[in-house]
Amino acid sequence: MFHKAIKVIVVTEKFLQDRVCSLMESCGGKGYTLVSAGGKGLHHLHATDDKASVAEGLGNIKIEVIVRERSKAETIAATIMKDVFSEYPGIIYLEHVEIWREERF
Amino acid sequence: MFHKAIKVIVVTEKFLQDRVCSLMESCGGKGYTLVSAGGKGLHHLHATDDKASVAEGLGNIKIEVIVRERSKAETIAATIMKDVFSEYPGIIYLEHVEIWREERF
Amino acid sequence: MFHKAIKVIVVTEKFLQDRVCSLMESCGGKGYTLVSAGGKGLHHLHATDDKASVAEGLGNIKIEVIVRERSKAETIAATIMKDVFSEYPGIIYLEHVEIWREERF
Amino acid sequence: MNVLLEFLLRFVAQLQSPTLAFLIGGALLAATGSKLTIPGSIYQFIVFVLLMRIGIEGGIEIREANLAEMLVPAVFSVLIGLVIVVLGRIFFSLLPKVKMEDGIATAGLFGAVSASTLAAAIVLLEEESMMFEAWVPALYPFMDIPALILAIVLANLYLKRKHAGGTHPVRIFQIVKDSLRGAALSALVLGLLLGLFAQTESVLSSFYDPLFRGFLSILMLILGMEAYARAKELRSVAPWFALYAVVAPVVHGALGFALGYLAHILVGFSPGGVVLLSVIAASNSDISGPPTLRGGIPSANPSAYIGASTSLGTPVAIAVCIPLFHSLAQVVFNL
Amino acid sequence: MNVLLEFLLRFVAQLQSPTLAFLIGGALLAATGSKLTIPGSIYQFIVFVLLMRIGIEGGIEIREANLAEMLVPAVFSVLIGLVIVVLGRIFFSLLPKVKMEDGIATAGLFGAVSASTLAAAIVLLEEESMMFEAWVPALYPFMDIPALILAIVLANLYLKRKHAGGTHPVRIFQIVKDSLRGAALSALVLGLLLGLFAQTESVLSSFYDPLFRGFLSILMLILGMEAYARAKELRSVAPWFALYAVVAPVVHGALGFALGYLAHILVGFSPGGVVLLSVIAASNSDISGPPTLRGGIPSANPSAYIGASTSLGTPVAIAVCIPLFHSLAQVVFNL
Amino acid sequence: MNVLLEFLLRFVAQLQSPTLAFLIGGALLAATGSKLTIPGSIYQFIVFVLLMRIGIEGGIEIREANLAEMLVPAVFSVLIGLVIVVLGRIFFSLLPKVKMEDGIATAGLFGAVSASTLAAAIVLLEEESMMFEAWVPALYPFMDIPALILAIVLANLYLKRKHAGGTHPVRIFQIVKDSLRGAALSALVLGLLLGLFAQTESVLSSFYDPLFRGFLSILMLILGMEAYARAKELRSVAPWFALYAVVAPVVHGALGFALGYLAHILVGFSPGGVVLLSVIAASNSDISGPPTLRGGIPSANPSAYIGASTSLGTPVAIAVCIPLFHSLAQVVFNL
Ligand SMILES: Nc1ncnc2c1ncn2[C@@H]1O[C@H](COP(=O)(O)O)[C@@H](O)[C@H]1O
Ligand SMILES: Nc1ncnc2c1ncn2[C@@H]1O[C@H](COP(=O)(O)O)[C@@H](O)[C@H]1O
Ligand SMILES: Nc1ncnc2c1ncn2[C@@H]1O[C@H](COP(=O)(O)O)[C@@H](O)[C@H]1O
Ligand code: NA
Ligand code: NA
Ligand code: NA
Repeated sequence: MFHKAIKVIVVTEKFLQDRVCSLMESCGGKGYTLVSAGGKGLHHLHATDDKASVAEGLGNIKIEVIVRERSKAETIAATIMKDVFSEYPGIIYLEHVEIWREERF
Repeated sequence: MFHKAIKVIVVTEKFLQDRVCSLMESCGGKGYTLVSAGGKGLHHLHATDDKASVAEGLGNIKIEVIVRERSKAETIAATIMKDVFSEYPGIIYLEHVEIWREERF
Repeated sequence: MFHKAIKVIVVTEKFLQDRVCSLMESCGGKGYTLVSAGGKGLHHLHATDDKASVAEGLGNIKIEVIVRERSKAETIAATIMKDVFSEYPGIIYLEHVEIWREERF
Repeated sequence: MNVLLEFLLRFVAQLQSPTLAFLIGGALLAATGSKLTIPGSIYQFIVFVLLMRIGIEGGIEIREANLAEMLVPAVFSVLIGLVIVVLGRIFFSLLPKVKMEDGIATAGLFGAVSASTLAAAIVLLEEESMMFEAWVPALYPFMDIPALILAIVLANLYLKRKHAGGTHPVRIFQIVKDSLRGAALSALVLGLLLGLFAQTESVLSSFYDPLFRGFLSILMLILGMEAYARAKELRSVAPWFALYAVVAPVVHGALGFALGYLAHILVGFSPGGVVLLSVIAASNSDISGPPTLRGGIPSANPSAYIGASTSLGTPVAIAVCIPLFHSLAQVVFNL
Repeated sequence: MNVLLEFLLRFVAQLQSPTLAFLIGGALLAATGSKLTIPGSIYQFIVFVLLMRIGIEGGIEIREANLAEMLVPAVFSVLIGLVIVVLGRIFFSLLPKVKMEDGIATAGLFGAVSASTLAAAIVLLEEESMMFEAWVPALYPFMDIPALILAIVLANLYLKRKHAGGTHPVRIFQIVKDSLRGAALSALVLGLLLGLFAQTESVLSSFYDPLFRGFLSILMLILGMEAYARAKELRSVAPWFALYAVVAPVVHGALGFALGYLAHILVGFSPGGVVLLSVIAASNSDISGPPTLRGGIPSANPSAYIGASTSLGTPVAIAVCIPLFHSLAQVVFNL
Repeated sequence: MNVLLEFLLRFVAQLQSPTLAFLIGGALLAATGSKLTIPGSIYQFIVFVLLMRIGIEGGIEIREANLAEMLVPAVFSVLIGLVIVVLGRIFFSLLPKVKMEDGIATAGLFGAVSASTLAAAIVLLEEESMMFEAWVPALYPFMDIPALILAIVLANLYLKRKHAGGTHPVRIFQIVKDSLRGAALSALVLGLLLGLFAQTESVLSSFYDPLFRGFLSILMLILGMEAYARAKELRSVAPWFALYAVVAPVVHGALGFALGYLAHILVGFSPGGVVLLSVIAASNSDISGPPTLRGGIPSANPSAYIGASTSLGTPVAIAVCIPLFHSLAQVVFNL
């Protein structure tokens, strides 16, 4: 059986990965998935790992956490927004998903 | 014109990639997209490819297949759930998408 | 506050990355996220970067752009469909997302 | 008869050469379903180092070379590249059930040049101490670029005739730029310039040179794996492509040998140079040719031309043509 | 007493050996939270080069070897692999609060062989010029594969008894194939074949050999980092796994030494061979064993067996067993 | 006049040095839109190997060094790091239309140290056989860490004054830890410890040393590509940053030279040491400084400080300052 759930997605610079992940966990996320990324936004152009980038931690990372309740998703997003994205570049958004084995999320 | 479709997403360990992909194809998926990932769940912490992991195949992989009918998506999910995730770690979920060129999915 | 938005996702071969990204920008996308990928579709099997692929640019890339208006998303999709996918392999699809800081998209 | 016998003996001996052994080893790994892989980033680095080594070495020696000598072989290289494409165009047009664009693209790829085959030939000549002019590797772009351009032009002329007016204009300058910007030619040209203008002797002898053979061995392993993996794709297209991929390298190499011999008579082109010219002609582009062709002939099916080149053309060029033209040169030039 | 003293002195000296120093260095990096990482692709390449070096070197020398001599040590290797798993099965069955599958899987991993520990031992013997038969590294699969198979068979028998009929049939041939297809054994076997049948002397001496020690040093660094990182996981399972991981390598190594010594008496197995056999026995599989076990015993908890092996077993095998059995051999064989 | 002439001659000669030639080659590649790239994982590995080589070499020789001699240069290094930041703070505060945080962050980066510039200088001194004390590379953190700390403190004091009370407390210990945990300093310190306490001579001479120049050449290529790519970003900020990036390395290097000369008089600091101290002062952090500053001064615009450093500061330090202070030393010390 599938159950409705919410995925919170963050795209930001790699050196912020640990900070974002621990915020996600402290707000009740039970797991997360990490994907190396590149991209362009208001700030730099970030190369993917295909291309060397001289400064450490400047590449992008995409972090996804799935939670069951929308309220938890919003808490996670609001916390990261306040603690990280008030100062650092990055985007955050939600997607509606349907999960199997809901007790794991 | 866009048409409604369903994306089934699996996140699991790399050594299960071939098994998951062939289940997807045998249940009628016409293609799939693979992305190297890391992450944390009930089990280990998986590093992204940025960091060496000694044992072969322990990294995560994200596998996505888009199909037109929800029933097919559910068959894929149920089959993988039964054949793979009854024993191995991993998550599976659905997303609603809108596709172009529906005949390819 | 979250606002509804649309994410346009393209999966295609790496040598088309620059072309797709500049089409996205010229149609009004304000940023995009790139992820190295592999996969299978009507054409070749594409390995992920885990495995060497002899010919340059044959690997897949996943390109995502989030925009606020559905009309813009459709323009982006239609333009890429016409200018790129009439000739080259690749898929394009939309997802509904909810964004924070809507002015950035 | 003597040549044939000598070639046969040499060919059996060559099966033991590391180059070929690693190529076969790679195919074996793929055939047995081994999980051993060489990561993409390592492959890119290996190609870079090999081409820098060839380029720097050439650049250093070109300093003292009489570049006027290069003229005739360079013109012949252009000629060979063009003739190969025309021959391929004719060959495929004679066949039933072949999509013409696929045929022209394949001919373009076989007219273009493979950096790895070139590297393997250089290693063999160095091992056997058969001298060649330092600038011979620089003939690469002279054959590669015209072949790719002509293939793209012919394909577009053909398509224009088919669906009147439906195609893009061919932007030749763009193709030249695309070719030179490809990873393989960029590295070769960069190496040539560095060898020519900078004091790169010490970094060449301390780094690029010692890694050359080892990296080549790994490249051969990768090519062997890929040859096996792409064989499936080749099976999905008309068998004529497989036939072409087996025969064309030998024919093209013979053409290269003939013109090289002519250059030998005309301007004293060295025996080693003749061998390298033959191998360059016999080889087919595996790294940077494919994306250029995909850009220029979008409607051609890459499974046809990449399959033909990677799964048969390159192995034939390395396993058959290198020893063939090397032993031919030994007989012809009485070495 | 003398042996003990000599061992202690040697052990202190070994702390300065690059192998061990890099292992400790890696653990220190991880412990201090350093952001220094060795990318996954570099790790794969390093493992490939190390095993090719071991394989090619072995293959070249096997050409002249009398392979009949290999028979007794090979049989003993199979025996050791099996005995280790049986011993582990008994050990864990005597303990309270241990999930039996976890115990059997751990015993399987400790019966299997670590390529990196083997490489470290080879470097030590080469440095100390202690000779060993060229084919000794080829004993690897003779111990590795039987241990993995037996562990998977035992676990499935156990599970079948527990939930009558609920398990999969054990496909032994599949396990053999899976093992041989793993990255580590593939590279070793490929190297052996290349060394045996191709002229790989020059690429060995120009490339694989010079990189051997340096790449081993980096591999040790990675193992050290991983040992520290996985210690957390090991803490999440019963402490018996930690105990086993510390004691088993020494016991297994002693078993290897005893049988090696017997082979010395029976068929003149060399002292260096005895040391390598002990180290192979003492080592536990870190690269390719884990995925094979996950395939064969899905219900076993990888944190138990990978944690035990990576965070304690491998460091003990490298830091304690290599110097221990080396100095033991010096005393026993009067070197 | 003589110095100037000698410098000019030397500078023209240096354009041919591989270091500089590869730097220019990288910029050319980027400028021509070449698709040749060096993958991120290769870059990380190269930086690791270079810093291990410098660290191990230093560590080995420090064993016999009189570390008391290090005291004065170490104190001077701290001083230089602090003075550079104060100078930069004053410079940018005098200018119109410069966001103060951006200026302070830039000054912090230029006070910090570049591992690649240091490596390039070491190669030059080794080639020219100009001796330096083995511990000179260990001065790196003495200048790097104080500069980063002071910049972060100054920026936060400034911000606190601006929006009363709105900023974070500055956690100095955290900054020190962050710096030491960065990939560059971690590798250097690890290498020093390994060189000091382990028997790393053979792995140094068989692996890290032979790869040193070659890897440096590739690192220069990467720096050249990045310099070109980031030039666009630099253009997006006030032109004062470009001015600073061109002039500051020379000024800082001169300061380093002056204090190095003083150390020469006071405690006999070697001419090679004086050159290295100047180059360390002239260099600006490219690998690990940026993330530390982003952590410490979040509101500063990275396009300003990373652009200034990568696209102008580093090329000036390598292309101008290394030959400048080397030839200055030759004149001043009558070599
Ligand atoms: N409109 C967008 N669509 C998709 N990804 C974006 C978009 N804007 C920004 N990003 C991603 O978020 C990262 C940080 O964005 P920014 O803070 O705007 O520099 C970029 O590097 C992109 O990977
Ligand atoms: N709540 C979650 N949100 C996002 N990804 C998850 C979540 N839980 C697990 N995952 C991913 O699924 C993988 C396997 O999960 P597990 O089976 O719980 O170890 C993890 O390594 C993560 O990449
Ligand atoms: N049904 C599908 N679901 C997910 N990804 C797909 C699907 N079909 C194609 N793709 C992706 O799109 C790429 C190009 O597809 P194609 O043009 O069909 O070769 C493939 O390599 C896959 O990565
Ligand atoms: Na050709
Ligand atoms: Na064992
Ligand atoms: Na500085």
